[in-house]
Amino acid sequence: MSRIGVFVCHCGENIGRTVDCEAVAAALKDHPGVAFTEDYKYMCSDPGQQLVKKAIEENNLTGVVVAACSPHMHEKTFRRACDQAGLNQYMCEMANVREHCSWIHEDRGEATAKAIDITRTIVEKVKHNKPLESIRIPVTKRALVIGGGIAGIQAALDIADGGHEVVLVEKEASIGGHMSQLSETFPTLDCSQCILTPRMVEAYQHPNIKLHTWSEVEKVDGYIGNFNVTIRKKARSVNEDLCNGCGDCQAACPAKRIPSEFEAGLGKRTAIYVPFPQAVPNIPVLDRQNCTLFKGRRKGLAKDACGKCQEVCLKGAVDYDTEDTFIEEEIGAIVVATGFKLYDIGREQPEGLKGYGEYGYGEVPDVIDGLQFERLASASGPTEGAILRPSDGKEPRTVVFVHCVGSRDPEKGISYCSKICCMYNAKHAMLYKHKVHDGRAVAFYMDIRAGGKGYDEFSRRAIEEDGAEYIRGRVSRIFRDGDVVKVWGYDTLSGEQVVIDADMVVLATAMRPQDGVRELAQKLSVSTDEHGFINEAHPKLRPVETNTAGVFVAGACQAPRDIPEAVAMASATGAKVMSLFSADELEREPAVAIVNENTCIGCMNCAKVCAYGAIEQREICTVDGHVCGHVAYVNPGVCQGCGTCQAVCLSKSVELQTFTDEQIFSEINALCYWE
Amino acid sequence: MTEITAPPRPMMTDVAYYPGCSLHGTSREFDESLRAVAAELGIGLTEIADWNCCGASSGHTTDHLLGVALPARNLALAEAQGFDTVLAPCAACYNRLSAARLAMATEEGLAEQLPDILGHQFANSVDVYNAVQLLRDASATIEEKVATTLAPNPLEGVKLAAYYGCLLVRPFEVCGYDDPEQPTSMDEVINACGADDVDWDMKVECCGGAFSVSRTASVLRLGRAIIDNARAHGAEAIIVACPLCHSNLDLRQKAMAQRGEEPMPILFVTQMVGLALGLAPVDLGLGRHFVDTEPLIARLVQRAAERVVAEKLAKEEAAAKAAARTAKQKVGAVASSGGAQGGEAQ
Amino acid sequence: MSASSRTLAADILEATSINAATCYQCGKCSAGCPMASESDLRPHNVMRLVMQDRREAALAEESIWLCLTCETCSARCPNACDPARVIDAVREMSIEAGVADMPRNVAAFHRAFLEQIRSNGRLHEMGMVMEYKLRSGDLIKDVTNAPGMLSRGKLSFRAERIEGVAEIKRIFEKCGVTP
Amino acid sequence: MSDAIATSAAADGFEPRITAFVCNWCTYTGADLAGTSRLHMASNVRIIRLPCTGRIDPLFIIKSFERGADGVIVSGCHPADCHYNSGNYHARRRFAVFHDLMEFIGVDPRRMTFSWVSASEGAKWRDVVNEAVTSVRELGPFQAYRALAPKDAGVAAPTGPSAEAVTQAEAS
Repeated sequence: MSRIGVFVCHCGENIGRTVDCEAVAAALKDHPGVAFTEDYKYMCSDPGQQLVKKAIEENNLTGVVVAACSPHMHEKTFRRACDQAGLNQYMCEMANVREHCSWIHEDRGEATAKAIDITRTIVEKVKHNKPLESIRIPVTKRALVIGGGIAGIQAALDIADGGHEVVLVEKEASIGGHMSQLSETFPTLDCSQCILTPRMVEAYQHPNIKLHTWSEVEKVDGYIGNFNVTIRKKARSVNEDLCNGCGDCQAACPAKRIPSEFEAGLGKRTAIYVPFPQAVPNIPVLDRQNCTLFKGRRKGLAKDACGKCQEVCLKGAVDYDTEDTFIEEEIGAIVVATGFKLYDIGREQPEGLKGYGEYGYGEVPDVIDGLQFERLASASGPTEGAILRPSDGKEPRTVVFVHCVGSRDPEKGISYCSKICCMYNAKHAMLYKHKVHDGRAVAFYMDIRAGGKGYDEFSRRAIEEDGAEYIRGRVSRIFRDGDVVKVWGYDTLSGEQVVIDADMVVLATAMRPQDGVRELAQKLSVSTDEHGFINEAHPKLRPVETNTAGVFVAGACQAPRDIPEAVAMASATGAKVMSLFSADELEREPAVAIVNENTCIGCMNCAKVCAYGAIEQREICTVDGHVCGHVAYVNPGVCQGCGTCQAVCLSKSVELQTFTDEQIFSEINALCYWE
Repeated sequence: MTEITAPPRPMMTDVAYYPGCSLHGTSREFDESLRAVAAELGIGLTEIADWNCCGASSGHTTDHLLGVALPARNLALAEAQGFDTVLAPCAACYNRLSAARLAMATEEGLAEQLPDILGHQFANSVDVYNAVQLLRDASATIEEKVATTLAPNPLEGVKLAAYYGCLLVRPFEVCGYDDPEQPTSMDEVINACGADDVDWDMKVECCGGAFSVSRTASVLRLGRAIIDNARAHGAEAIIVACPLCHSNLDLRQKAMAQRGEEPMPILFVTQMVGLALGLAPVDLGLGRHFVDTEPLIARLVQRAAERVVAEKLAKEEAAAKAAARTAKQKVGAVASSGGAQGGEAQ
Repeated sequence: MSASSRTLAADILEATSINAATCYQCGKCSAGCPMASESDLRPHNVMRLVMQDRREAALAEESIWLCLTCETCSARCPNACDPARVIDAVREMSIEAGVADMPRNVAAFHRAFLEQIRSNGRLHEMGMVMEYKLRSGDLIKDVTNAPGMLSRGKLSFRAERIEGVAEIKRIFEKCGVTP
Repeated sequence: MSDAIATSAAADGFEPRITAFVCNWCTYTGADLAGTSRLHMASNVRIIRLPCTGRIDPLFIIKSFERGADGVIVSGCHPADCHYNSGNYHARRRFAVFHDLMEFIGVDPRRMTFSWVSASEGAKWRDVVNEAVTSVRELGPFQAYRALAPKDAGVAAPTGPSAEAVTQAEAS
């Protein structure tokens, strides 16, 4: 016979206000199998836990039910307490009378009746709990970092410095991400390249970091501590071991008019190219889409139309026949740092966004986005840092900066605030005024959001010291009128329409998650929000973890982030990974399925539905060694405990520990009854 | 250009025609040119019997329900007369009819009230088209007809500014057949006529519409900006599909002119198509405008004639050269053509 | 519906399903409004008055009658507030409350227009202009154009009257509108 | 509306008993969120937590009705968001078949609610609960299986039926 203790928590007023806790304890007192009941103000407090421990010892309890908050909150706490009192921790369960009862009902009678039902149900379940031992699984102490922007680089360096191997995967030809495109950074106006490049080199040369550029994550199997990751190394057409980065191939390439992604379309590149001079690694890739040779091959030309890069390569590193290759890596923890992209507000919008016809982006050459301005302002950019407008290369005398383009616009764009635009607009206005002293910088804003260390001072400086004109109001239309770009705005503070004849307009377009993040999230079994940003496990208390154990998130793939935040998150993931790697084994709840070999008929339905491939067929032998049949076997290291196998088992031979049929039917029976 | 041009829609061949008050009055030329062009393109127009005024802005400004009920009666008549599409060439009527249709489909409880208000059953089953939409869908046919018309096309290479105004494109939920900020449908029709569309800035700005009579000064201010911009971008005429826009820009243009600029003819889109199809200006009502269209037409005809002569000369010259060449290479030519014929015979 | 017992925002919400609180007050509507230079209240100001429940100030304002309903504001609103529809509703309430400060000629125009429809089913432009002139007292303006219109066949002295005039009258009655 | 339902549990009116089978990762957590957001809802639903909707055996549902539940809710992660990759797909397929079976076994399908509620959809969970309660209340008490109930079951409620016995019968 069970001897179960029922502990009802008032949670201060949180439960006690709507649920009569004493009545709950009283109602359970005489329930069969209940040996002890008590209610207490804060069961999770130290005295509360002492109360539980004492009751276990004094009453020789065989099970514990804590009627309090959600098991997601305090199950661990009370199981630990039970363990300390010598009761197997899996004999303890939570009855959720707070989130699922006191907080969602107002009527005290109803709430109390429901709390009694909930508690009784769990008591019935615990009657069928069995003492279990936690599963211990080995940890592979190697981390995978997806994305080689500033967040990915920082995470990789922190983990590698901690003495663990890191595999860093970057889909572009070089690491560095968006930060490498920036001219200067707010609020200090540090040169972005100057602070980033040493980090890039450090990551490349670090003995513990294995870098795969021009690569993507193809497949992820396994679970925390034991992931098996397949990486697709895209055909680079350049042998990374042979290439010495001399650049001769690039100089020889005849296709020189391809818009450069790195220069945000404002500069040109060749078909075989290193995205930018400081690229890491300094090894080119061949862009087959735009390569003369491959264009010819696609057309079916018998003879290759080009081949200049191969001819000039003294190292013989150029190879036109390379194909995508796949590498498998054993990984213990994964950091996702895939970053962002800018909302392309041109007219063609594939994802249901409406675009901004009224702003002329893509139609008027002197209407550019923030990243394009960064390239114009960058000393290594297409204009070597001179602010010259794209249409005619003239220095603009009046530049208009428009905040919130695409952001905070649920109608045509996205509802959220992209967070960094207020700051980079102030920076852009400053950079422009620093270079064109007598020029006019006008910023149209809706609100200035400059929360952060030194941020408000920075944006005020743009106005007070550098003379940027800030106008509160959105812009209605932007169009080209002869030589000027007309901007129709409104100053809501003075209550007047404002028309500005600008020479150039910079749109602060919204930050969106990088392409392909949804597919990646699917591979990692992590969820994304409606916009495609990766969901953290808890918005306040677990900001860099995801719902999948062992997968962490850093930087702008989780939400719009600036550099300091991305770096802080990256270091946080580093710490999380390090603490995971600090033990040789992980402890896991024994929520795994077990097959009863005596009744299993070997139909293997279970194996068909198992998402983890945890179930295999095993031969059964007679005493003399002859194979006499097959049964299913669940690998407890691989099983994740979903129980799908049990639901499809024809002979009811597979059972998920912690959620057995016996337990669930007991719960049903406790709830449903004929009156 | 975007998805707007992508799927070729079939041309309408038989529609209920809702002319609206303007096309029976101040914009008779829109009605005349539409009928002429429709006949030429093989589009059957059946005027809705006993149609009434849609109420225009006065209706819905005064009372939302009235603004729905007046257009709804016309949709109900078309439905009862067995049509599934109504052509409302007047942009204002189009907008009111479409808006009423949308309101009845989306506003809770509204559709249920209507049978009582109208005194008729009504299922809101009729689609509403405007003239630009109709002609855009017919643009392949227009292009073909223009190419086969014997007379030289007077519109070839002429720069025309497509003016959409408000009511053809806004609100997007009501109109929705074209981009509200950078529409292209009328430009497509202009191109189908062999003319060149002008890339200008006032395509969708308001001309002052409903204030034509009551607040003329506003109309002059707004209209002037539109005409000036079209002129600055080299347009020789502005093409419209809205009687309100037309009367504002045409009737009031004299009052707008400040520095003795060349007058800017304002043509209905149907008049333009008619000219391209070789119809006579008088049949298109081109004589009814306040801004004289005769100088423009004379200029266009003159240019077309010069072009024909130039082309003829060029052709003759080319023919002469070709003849000289073939004479030289006669032997080779005979051999190869003989081979080709042999192939065909098999 | 007792208008005074509820907030203006609540009335607007019921009439239009638009929650005025969604307005950012960003001014994008007013930046593109063709009549902004002529009116005291711009679209975002109307939204503001609705938000602040300043019924008198909104309903009795002349500016709401200067809206051309060109819908530019609504087309570009980042948060789907649809100022044009709100202004429409405010105008309706203004008439209902009897506080409409329509410029005399705008009011005259609307009345003349609707009177034409109610009595003929269609608009008789000549009749409408005459009616308007009488109502607005604006006798001189536009008379110069009438001969031009007549000579171009654009105006007729005879009104077109539809057979279903009774139905039109019924519509006006059911909607409770008397021009 | 939620308030109306929450306070309408009048002694004279019929108040349905509804059992909800929910997965631990999405709907259970979504219901937690409804709690932390203090979203008030009808109190008629009792939740049984399972690791995944894939774990739900149709027998659980039949058993619930057999034991006198008036309605059943099954809710898990959205398709493609399953914590266990594909458990909810299997569940969905199974319940598509099960739905057709319900009428055959004499249960009005309207007594069953299938929904997907994610961990971030506290408000949706409230709506699912309130809608299920409203529709089952309209259908009235479920009586079809009453005759099947063991004679002593009527008084068993507060102390709990002989769960072991029932489960034994179930397992055989």
